[in-house]
Amino acid sequence: MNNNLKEEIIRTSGVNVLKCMRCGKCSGTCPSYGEMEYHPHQFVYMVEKGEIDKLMDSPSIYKCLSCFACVERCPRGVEPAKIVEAVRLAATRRQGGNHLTAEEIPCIVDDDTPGQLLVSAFRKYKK
Amino acid sequence: MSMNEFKPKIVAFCCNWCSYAGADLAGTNRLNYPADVKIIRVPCSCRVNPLFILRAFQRGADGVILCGCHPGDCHYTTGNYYARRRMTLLFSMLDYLGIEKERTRVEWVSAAEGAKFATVMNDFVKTVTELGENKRLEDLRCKK
Amino acid sequence: MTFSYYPGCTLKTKAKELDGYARRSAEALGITLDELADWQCCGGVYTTAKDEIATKLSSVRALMSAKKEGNALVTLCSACHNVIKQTKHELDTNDDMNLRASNYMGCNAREAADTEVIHYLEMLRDVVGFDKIKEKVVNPLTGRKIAAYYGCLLLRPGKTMQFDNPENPKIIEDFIRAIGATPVIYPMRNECCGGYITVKDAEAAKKNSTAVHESAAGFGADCIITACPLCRYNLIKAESPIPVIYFTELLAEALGVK
Amino acid sequence: MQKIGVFVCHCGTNIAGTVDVKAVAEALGKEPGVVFSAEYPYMCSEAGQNLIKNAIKDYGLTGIVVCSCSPRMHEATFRKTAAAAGLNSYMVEIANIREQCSWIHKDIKVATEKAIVLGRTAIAKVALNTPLTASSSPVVKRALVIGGGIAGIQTALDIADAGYEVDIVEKEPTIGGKMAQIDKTFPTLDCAACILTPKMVDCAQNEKIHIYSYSEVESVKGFVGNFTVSIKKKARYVDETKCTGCGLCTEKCPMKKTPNLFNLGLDNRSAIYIPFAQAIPKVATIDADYCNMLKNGKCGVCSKVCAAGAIDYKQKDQIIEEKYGAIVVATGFNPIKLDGYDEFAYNESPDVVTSLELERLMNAAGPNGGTLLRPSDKTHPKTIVFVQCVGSRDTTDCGKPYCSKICCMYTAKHAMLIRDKYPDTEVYVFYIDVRTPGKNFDEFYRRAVEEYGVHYIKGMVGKVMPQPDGKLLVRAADLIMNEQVMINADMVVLAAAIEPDKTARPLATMLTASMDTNDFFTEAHPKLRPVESPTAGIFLSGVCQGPKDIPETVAQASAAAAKVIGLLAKDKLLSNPCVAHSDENLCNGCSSCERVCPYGAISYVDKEFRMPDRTTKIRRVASVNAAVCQGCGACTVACPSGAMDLSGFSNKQIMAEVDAICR
Repeated sequence: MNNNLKEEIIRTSGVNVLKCMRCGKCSGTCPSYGEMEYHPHQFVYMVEKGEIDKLMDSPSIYKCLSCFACVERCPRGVEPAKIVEAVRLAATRRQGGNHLTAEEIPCIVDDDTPGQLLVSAFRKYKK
Repeated sequence: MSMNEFKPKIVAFCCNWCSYAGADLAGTNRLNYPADVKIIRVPCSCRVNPLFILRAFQRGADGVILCGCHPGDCHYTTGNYYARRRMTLLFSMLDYLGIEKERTRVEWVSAAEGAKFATVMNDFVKTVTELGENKRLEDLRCKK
Repeated sequence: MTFSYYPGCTLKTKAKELDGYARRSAEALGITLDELADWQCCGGVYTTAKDEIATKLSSVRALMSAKKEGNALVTLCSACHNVIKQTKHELDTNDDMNLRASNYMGCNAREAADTEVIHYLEMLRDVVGFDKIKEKVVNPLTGRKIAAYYGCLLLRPGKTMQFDNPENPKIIEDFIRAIGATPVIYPMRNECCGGYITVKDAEAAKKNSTAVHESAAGFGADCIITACPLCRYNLIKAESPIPVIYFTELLAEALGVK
Repeated sequence: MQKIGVFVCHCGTNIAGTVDVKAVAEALGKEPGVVFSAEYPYMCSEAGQNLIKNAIKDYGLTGIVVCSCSPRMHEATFRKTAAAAGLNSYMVEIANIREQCSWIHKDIKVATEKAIVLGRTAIAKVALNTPLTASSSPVVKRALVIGGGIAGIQTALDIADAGYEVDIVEKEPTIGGKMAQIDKTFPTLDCAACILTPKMVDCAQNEKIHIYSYSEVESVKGFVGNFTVSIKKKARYVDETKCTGCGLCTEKCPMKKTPNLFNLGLDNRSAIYIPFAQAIPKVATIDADYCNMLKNGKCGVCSKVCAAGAIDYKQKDQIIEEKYGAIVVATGFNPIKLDGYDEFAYNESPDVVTSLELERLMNAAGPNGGTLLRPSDKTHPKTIVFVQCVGSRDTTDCGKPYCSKICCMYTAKHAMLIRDKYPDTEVYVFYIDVRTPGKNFDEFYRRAVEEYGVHYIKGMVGKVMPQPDGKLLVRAADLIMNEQVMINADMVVLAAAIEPDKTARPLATMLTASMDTNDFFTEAHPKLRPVESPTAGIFLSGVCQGPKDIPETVAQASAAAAKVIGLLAKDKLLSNPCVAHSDENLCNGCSSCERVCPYGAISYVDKEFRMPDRTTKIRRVASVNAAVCQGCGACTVACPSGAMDLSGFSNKQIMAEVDAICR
């Protein structure tokens, strides 16, 4: 239980995790579900429980596509994607927390790679 | 008197059918609002004579709020419409006399809106507290 | 009609055709697109965190210069549209964001939110009108079965984007009808292509994109259209059996300005 | 000089916990006019009331103030107490130091101070109270039931059984409501029609019951015991008194492509129709939107084939005015529109249906004659997925924040019936919680799982994706397995939330009955007066008050009937004596009061007045009809000369209250 981190996540995400009624619709709709160790509904619950460290150390935070399907379909207006974003930011803001470096780019880029892809990836994975 | 200690005197007129019941519901749900608000029960918001409000300010009230049923939901069909019209006139006259518009208010609170009642009262008390003491209409002869 | 126009970085490089066809079509439809002089990259994705201000400033600047021009701002790339529209919404609703953005910019940032942001498709629907487009079509794409691919950025979050029904949109379908083709409705049209994850996990992105083009092809589409360069890239990388092109290309073709 | 007694209640610790009741009693004892002051743990108890009675007698009290809970709770109690001790019951005032003091404040000092102010305000008021006597008005011995579903039917039957006349107003061409559309009922699985239609027939045959079908309430005037209601009989273009219900016209009508609303549009009917075989009244109705004769003046087939000559294309809406002593609201519910839930593909695929549509699809009188077939291709579905809570417990704009209460049980019923009739069909139910409180309810749900092998999965469906082969791919969460599941289904059934019927809101305005934010009617007390509206003479029956199943609806319907019977059994009602009265010496006859009175209670009379010089003069003055006046007080403020005043809430009394608060 890490209360400081919990408060930080709640503040930066602007999400009220207590509104969650545990229906699991976010996880029922998540396109990245299969890639994740912790799933959207667990993100919400684990933030409520203060288990932020586990989330920050999990690769799940890099699997969210920010597609907002969970936000759109949540019947309680919880916005799980914003939680994932806040946890990921907390992780990448740590020293050495970057998930993507400029050195990796040449191996990724091909002739058609849109600039948009690299810009967004850096914004998501690097601080 | 410093601002911190200032406790406004606030008179709330509540109609028996909606707003008084809404105030009761706020109590039943244990929703806090400042003790500065004292409620007078009237059968309908249209029972509130402008004279009552003038009297309150004369006797040193710092704010007066009138609560009735939502438009269209008046127990007596049209009473709240009368009240709304009368208060619009009265409040603009009071404003002219130097009683700030923020010291007077009309709100619609239904019997089911306990939470709204508490929110409205908290907000009103905050507004009036920020305005400070009302001296404009106070009749000093009424003071002991 | 004149609009300020925000092309975005990719439209200047890998997605020149998205931009070029859009400009030519607009001209044919009597719309002037006035490119903002000093636009900067939107950042590609909107950061939802409340304490991220700097990443949103380029959008604030774009909104501000459109306001100075006195025009509504037209966007074309789904990502730019999403970022700028969400930034506008944040300025409109979040005092803290306003204050901090104003401090960065040295002006009242809220004013930027006065600028109306419309996507090129919304411009076609609401300003030009699909009926009008139908009249201007010289080369109707009769018989073509086209799948509209919305992806996520245009539609969500629905309350902020106000673009269309996020679960059952019809704007691109109406567009397809206007240019004489037949729209193909398929359930994956508003699901994510995999987005930026392709950088770190190409397989995962491929899984998503494959589901999209399989669904479209399964319902008999002979082509997929999109407004997003990244969606197009991902779908093509996932070996879509049917072509994936920008919607502006079809528009230009139908208007005879390709 | 008044002699006032003050009684401070502890209400256990409800008041005494945050208010120093001893200090309050002591402080109020010093107020002018107060000759007795006491506190007691429960003032409403018999001992507490005796304390009041004795004090009234011992001290010769002329007025009492009870500092206790809300007057809405116990004002009537203490008025009776006073009357029992020989004090006029309107010489009682309540200071609300519970709901409006002890329950909202935490600080004892603050709450005590406020309680004292509230107490002295009541004292200031009671000092100016005058004894009032209630007048009485007669009761019209007839009741109106609005809505002819199972709730309205049961209420009407019970009222009629007690010997009173009762009218049912039903907006559809037949009574029966939603229950008539349901196939089987839980938890016993008996057929809905088999238990409902006999009751419908009872209604039709009961001499005391009159059914206004295809009718709506236009306006309501009056008050408890004496309502005047205008009922609009919509033109059905068929003379009800002549039509025999033979159905020949419906067979011969050429407009066969009219959506069958009774089957929720799942099949078609003719433009002239009888909703279903057991309809009451069994009379044909013409759907004016589809009838060629009414639209274009061409056709007239039904008129030609009708041996009874009942068809009347020129029929007009008709307004009927009736008087009633009591009104029961039984307007019922509808499933919500699912336009906000396109992730479930309801608008996209005909094989995604609501639970009510499934009832029709499974019903022997439904579109498939009782065989469950997919609407799209009429094949037998092998895999069916049920989605619970579609729009219920949903705080977004398109949903309802409440639990619709009936869905868990009817879904278990559907699942069980399908598994029973088609054992080769796999049934999945996605649930958030299974809520089955009720007699034999949980056992019923468990039977679905344990005996019928229904797959219950805890989790919500995220998306339903129609596939090119006509299947429906369902993506959902299984929260217990912690995995995302994909099910290739043939049909998806959505348990849509229920909401009050759209006619309820305008009706509530007409009745001046209050509603909550979800448009359910508010009851007079959530626990103790569940079938009465706060507006006297208006009673609530069925789902219009909140979601409920059939057994609960019937229980509430009978309870409402009992309340109505209790009212109609009285010959006279004591009316509220807190009514307006005019000081004739001050009245200048300007008519301001007459114009604002919503009840027409004020009239003008010419009256002879003796002038100071011993001459007489005839002046026009206002006169209030106390039986009609409801005591709103609008006239008191409108009166420019201050002649009009309201008993019980007089200008002086309210001024005194203002003074006491501001002191």
